[in-house]
Amino acid sequence: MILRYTFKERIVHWVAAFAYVYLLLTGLAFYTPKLYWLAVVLGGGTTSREWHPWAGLVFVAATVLMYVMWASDMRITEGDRAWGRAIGHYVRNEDKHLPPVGRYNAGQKYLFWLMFLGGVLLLISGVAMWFTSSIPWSLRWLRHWAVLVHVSAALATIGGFIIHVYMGTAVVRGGFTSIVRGEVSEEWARTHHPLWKR
Amino acid sequence: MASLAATFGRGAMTNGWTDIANADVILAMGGNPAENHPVGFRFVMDAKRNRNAKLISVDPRYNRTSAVSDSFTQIRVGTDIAFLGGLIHYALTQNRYHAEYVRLFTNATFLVTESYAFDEAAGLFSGWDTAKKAYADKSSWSYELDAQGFAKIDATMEHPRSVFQLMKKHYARYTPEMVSRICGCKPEEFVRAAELITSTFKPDKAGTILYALGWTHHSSSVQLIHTAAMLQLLLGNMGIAGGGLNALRGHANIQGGTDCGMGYHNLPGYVAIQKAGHQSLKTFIDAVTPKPLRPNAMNFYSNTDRFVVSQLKAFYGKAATRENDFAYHLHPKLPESAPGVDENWSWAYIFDHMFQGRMEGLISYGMNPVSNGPNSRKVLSGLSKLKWLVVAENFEQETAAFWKPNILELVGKKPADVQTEVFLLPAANFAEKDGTFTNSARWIQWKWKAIDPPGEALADQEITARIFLRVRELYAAEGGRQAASVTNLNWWYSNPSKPSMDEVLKEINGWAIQDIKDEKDPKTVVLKAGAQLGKFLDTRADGSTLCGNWLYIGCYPEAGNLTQRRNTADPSGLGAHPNWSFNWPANRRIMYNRCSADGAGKPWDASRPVLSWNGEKWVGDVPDFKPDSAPANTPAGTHDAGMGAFIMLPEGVARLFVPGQFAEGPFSEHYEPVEAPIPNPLHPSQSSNPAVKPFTTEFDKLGEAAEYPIVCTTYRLTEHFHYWTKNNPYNMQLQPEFFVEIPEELAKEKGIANGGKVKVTSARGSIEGKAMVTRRIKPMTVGGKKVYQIGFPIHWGFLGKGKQQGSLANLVTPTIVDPNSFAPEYKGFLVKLEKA
Amino acid sequence: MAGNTLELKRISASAAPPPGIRDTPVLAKYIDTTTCIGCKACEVACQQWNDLPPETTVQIGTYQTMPDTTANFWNLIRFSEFEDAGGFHWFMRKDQCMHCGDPGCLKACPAPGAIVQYVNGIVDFQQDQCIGCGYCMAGCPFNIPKLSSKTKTVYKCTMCVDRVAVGLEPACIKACPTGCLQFGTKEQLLEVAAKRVDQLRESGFREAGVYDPPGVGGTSVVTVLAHADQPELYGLPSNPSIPLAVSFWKAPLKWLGNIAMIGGIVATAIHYLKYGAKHAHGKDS
Amino acid sequence: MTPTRRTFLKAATSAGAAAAVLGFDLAPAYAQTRQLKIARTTENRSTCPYCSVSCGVIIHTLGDSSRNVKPSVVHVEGDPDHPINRGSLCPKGITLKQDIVNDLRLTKVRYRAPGSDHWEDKSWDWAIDRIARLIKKTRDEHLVEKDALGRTVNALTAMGVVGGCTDSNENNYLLVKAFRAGLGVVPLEQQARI
Repeated sequence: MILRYTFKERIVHWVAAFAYVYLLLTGLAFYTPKLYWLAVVLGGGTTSREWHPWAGLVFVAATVLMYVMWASDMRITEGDRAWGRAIGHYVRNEDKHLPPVGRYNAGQKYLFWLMFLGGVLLLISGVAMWFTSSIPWSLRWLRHWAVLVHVSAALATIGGFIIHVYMGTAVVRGGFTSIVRGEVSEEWARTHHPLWKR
Repeated sequence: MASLAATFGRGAMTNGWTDIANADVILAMGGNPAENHPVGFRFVMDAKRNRNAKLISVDPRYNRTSAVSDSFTQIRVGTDIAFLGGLIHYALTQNRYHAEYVRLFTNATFLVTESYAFDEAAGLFSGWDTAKKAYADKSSWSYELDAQGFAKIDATMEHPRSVFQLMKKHYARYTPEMVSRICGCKPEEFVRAAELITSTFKPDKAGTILYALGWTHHSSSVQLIHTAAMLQLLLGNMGIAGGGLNALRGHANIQGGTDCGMGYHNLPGYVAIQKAGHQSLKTFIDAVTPKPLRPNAMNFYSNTDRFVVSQLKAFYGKAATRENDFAYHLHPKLPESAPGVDENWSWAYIFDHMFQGRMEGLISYGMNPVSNGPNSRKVLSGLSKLKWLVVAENFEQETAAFWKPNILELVGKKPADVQTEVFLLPAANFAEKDGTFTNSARWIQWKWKAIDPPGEALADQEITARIFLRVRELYAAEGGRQAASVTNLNWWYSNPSKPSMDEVLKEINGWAIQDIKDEKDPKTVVLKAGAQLGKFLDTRADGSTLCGNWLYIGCYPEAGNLTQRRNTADPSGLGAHPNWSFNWPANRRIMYNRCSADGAGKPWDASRPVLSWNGEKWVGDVPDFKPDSAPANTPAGTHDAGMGAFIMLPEGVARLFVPGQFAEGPFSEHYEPVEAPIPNPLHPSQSSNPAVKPFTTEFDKLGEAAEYPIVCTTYRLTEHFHYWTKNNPYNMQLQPEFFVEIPEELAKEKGIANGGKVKVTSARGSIEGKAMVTRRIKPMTVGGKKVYQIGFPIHWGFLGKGKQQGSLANLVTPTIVDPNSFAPEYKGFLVKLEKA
Repeated sequence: MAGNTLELKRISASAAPPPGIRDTPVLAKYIDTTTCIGCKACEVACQQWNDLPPETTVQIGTYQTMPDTTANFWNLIRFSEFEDAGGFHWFMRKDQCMHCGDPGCLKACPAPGAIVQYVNGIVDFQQDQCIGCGYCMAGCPFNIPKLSSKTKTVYKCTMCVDRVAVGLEPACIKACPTGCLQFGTKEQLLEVAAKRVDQLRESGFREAGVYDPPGVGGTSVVTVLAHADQPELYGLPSNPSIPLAVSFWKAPLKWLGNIAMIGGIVATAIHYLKYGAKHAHGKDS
Repeated sequence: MTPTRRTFLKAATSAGAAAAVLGFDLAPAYAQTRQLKIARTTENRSTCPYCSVSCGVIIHTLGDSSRNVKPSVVHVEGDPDHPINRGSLCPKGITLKQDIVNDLRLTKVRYRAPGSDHWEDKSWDWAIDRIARLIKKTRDEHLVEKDALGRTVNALTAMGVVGGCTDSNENNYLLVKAFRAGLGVVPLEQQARI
């Protein structure tokens, strides 16, 4: 067995994950009235609204830690670009036609950067929305843009999130265990990340 | 009010709030009605909206009234007589006066004595005694009389000594250029305003003037208001719907208080107080009953004896008998301090006497002299010399708390230095007691008690009664000086220590003590014993009637308490509401309403008829006239148009020329405020009002323009009422702090920023506050000199909610008073301004 | 008084179709800035009726009570000094919720029922449903909704809906001493306004007009301005509309997002059905 | 008491929440308006005590004055019948409730002894007695029986009475009657001049 994620990495990931899910559920409640019941289930609209920004801070904090831990691994290389061009194979599970990847494949890297940048945008716009009252009327465009940016960034991360969860649980068998237990089999590593631990 | 009474016969707003809506032109000058009477101002806006009326604002500041006006002219503080004199000159020279009206209803046709003169260079009328520096002899200020003692007239008004010609000559100096030199407005601005204002000289146009404390708070206030009255008479605006000279009073019942005798100089109902020279009832009545000056004058005050005797009956009841001159001896008389010089106990004089140590005690009901001023430090110093002070109030205020260290330090004293015993009595407020208020429009309205006063607070009448009854007990038990006045007072109320307001109002209105007989037919009883009086002439001079205040007769007749009437009907459509409450005199809504119709009794303006002659009697409003006196058939244009329209005056007509009632002359003249930035451009040798006698204590210093170059004025804000609403959080929120309004140019000169701190200093004291830098006050050039004006509102002090920083506006105002009304010159004085 | 039926027309964040079908006239406030004296009776009438606590203010060199409305102060007279060739002017305008025909606040609000619009045009906040998110503050083109730091919910003028429901006019309107404020159906008040505008034009204010901006579906506040060509002089936006960001979010973006999210989930499902999982080369995975 | 709007709404909201969990829409508590606060008040007609326009006001008190109930003022509003104000009021009139119900209102007689730097609470009986004694002393010592020219005037100028601009005509009249006609006080003044 090979250690793929340290304990610290796993903790940070799951903090981010739970925060994100909470943010997603409450965010969706505010996004559409059809899902407002989510907020009610999670303790009521006011509670959800009050906790949402705090959860956001937790998420951002975790994201920052992830950045610290993983940024160097996430650098996009020429190989990643080639991998990206051949992504069709990956989708069709024809992985052998793909260029070999290291610890993270390009998809994972792009996801990381999507979540990271999304997190930054969500943070900035979120803070603006949190303190709308303090934004002077002369800078009201900030209020407007904050709303738009927050929704757009959230939607983008949701896209990433769906793929991530799907890939991590349903498609890449062993991925879920790796982020829970931290370990993967050598075969797993060789198959999915042949250049990792070479 | 002194001015209106001398000009027209009664001292009150002539028309009424609701009537303002009938005007075509409204001049707001000497007042800022939008600010100070916002609800009354509704009718100005109605006139604008509904009849396209024009609102003209003339003021030292572009104020809230100016903001909705059609024309604004900025003038220098205290130059209103020049402006109005200019209007008179303009009206006379441009033929924009209502000639027939003037002939019929004013003394323009009267001839003046040959000895009358006005020295234009000296700025003085005949009769001036240079040595005494006073008008020692006012005999030249009178009419030329015929053998019967009636004034001679010239119906053509062409006689060189006719009032009309003298007036024309007197005001000939008030050209637009002179107005500009004095007031600081441009000549063309003046002419534009003049054209609008005088446009109501046409019989079918109505113009009204709204003024308030901006006119009364000057050292020439009475003459100033008289000038406005002259203008309104020339334009034919008196007595008509939408016309009048409307004095907007400043407090809820200041009119009623005045009507009821709360002034040292008169009795309830405006009969002058008994003086030392009037040692018997007869000498008194003779002195206060005027003789008619024209055969057609009704001279209503010939009935004064009835009113005086009925009042003595009200005061002394059974102790007042025919044999003892109705207890005339029990009533005090005003002492003379020197032969011919009555003691003066008006407001500013009270505090001067107090300051001189001539007083021991003061009782104040809801008054706050330390804040009200003028000259707060002098007031404080005076109070500290009292032995005792009683204040009945809703809230703790500066006067009751004058001995507190932070207030007393204004005069450099400590609590231990002050031996005054102070009683602060908790009083009920308006909602906690019933009774009547008389508004500016003379409506006497009942208000109903809504709730009990808080804690141990008592209604004022109960405080009054309990103090009086206790004093009376002491006199009954121990005796004392002139005890008879105290013990014989007619305190007949069912509950003596808590007199019912209903009973007191009944007494004010009066009733028949015995059966009252018809004066022409002694067999007919017109009023049974015990019945309430219904009309003025129900009173008798023989002691058979009792009446506290003749002016209010009719408010509580046999039919009941008419002040409680709430019928909103307005049959004429002119806003008269004749069955809403009761309107003194005799429920007349528009005073001097005879003037609304021409010589033949036909309304000047058929669309706004107030009164008209139907062949038998006058119909419309309650006639201010003998109801069945036919207009004369003499052709219109001659003087003799039947009975004189101004029934309260011995002339029977209104006075353009005032024969001796005023201290400084029969016509008005522009005199500078006592503290003025320039010498009077008309006559520099007599710059300010010659009749003003400044006080001379160390607190009464006056400033010179060299040291104090800036003209300053004081005013109220609409967000506050006087010194009361500083106890209300909501009002304090609307206007939290004292501020000084400063022209932009002056602020730049002094390096003062908007919202920064400034200090204003006069010869009397200084005050600090926030700066409000504005373009609403502009610098002006007067007498060739650039002059800045600043101003500030009065509403803050030491006690109340929010930040009270001791900003008493009256720390800087002077104790200079008008020689007729004794009203202080709060509105124009000199200061210097510094960044603080 | 007509229009007192409190039937709902719009409910914030509600999927339900407009519940009100009754034919009720739209009510409105009429503000004639040319007869307003800035006395502030309306300011305190509002607070007094609604039992709002007083604000702590300071004098900063203006007659205006405070720079802006607050959660405790829903009605503010804005003062401005202005000088042009026509002379000096001191404008005063009563500022409060405009009760827009198409309210941006309601559109932006995510909490069902926190903002409602009655068929009579009154837009009302229901603090019990409000979650304090502040979206309405982004949605309003007039800077009206204000968050209370005490309750963390948003407040603004209710047009005294409690009074209107029993046939009384709003407290501010009733208080107005000069009659520059009136209350009635919008139709009537537009007529009154048109008359007043004619009168103003005749007396020299050639640019006089009515402020009833179409960008927000018209407002239930009909404002007469002497200089309607320059509403900014009175502190009014010249052509207000619901901020583009908000309308974009609430319509195209939302649909796009819905499609994307649902599409994403559906796509993963299809993907799994078609391609299934990726397995490691070894047997243990 | 009927359930207040707040309790009702609470109930409605929790019901709504429960319903929502079960997948229902949150329909119930929409648009509850505040209860009309003057629905059960007693109306008393009065006149505004400030300026001289004399706006009619209605003072709304709550509480039926039964044995244990002391009514309190809950609202003051313009009297729509009054021909002058027709229901309108200025910013001072509209806040009259705060003039009536105000924690700064005086509720007890306060006394400041000579030289003292603080107030003491006193009873009415004590105060009235003391004031009456002081008035009598001042009057007996300083009543001007004859003026400078030797004529009988019986005028009391060593004390003055000021006030009345917001007092009823009746109290003004009583002041003149008691103090001028009774005690001979000449300096009687009010706000009119100032």
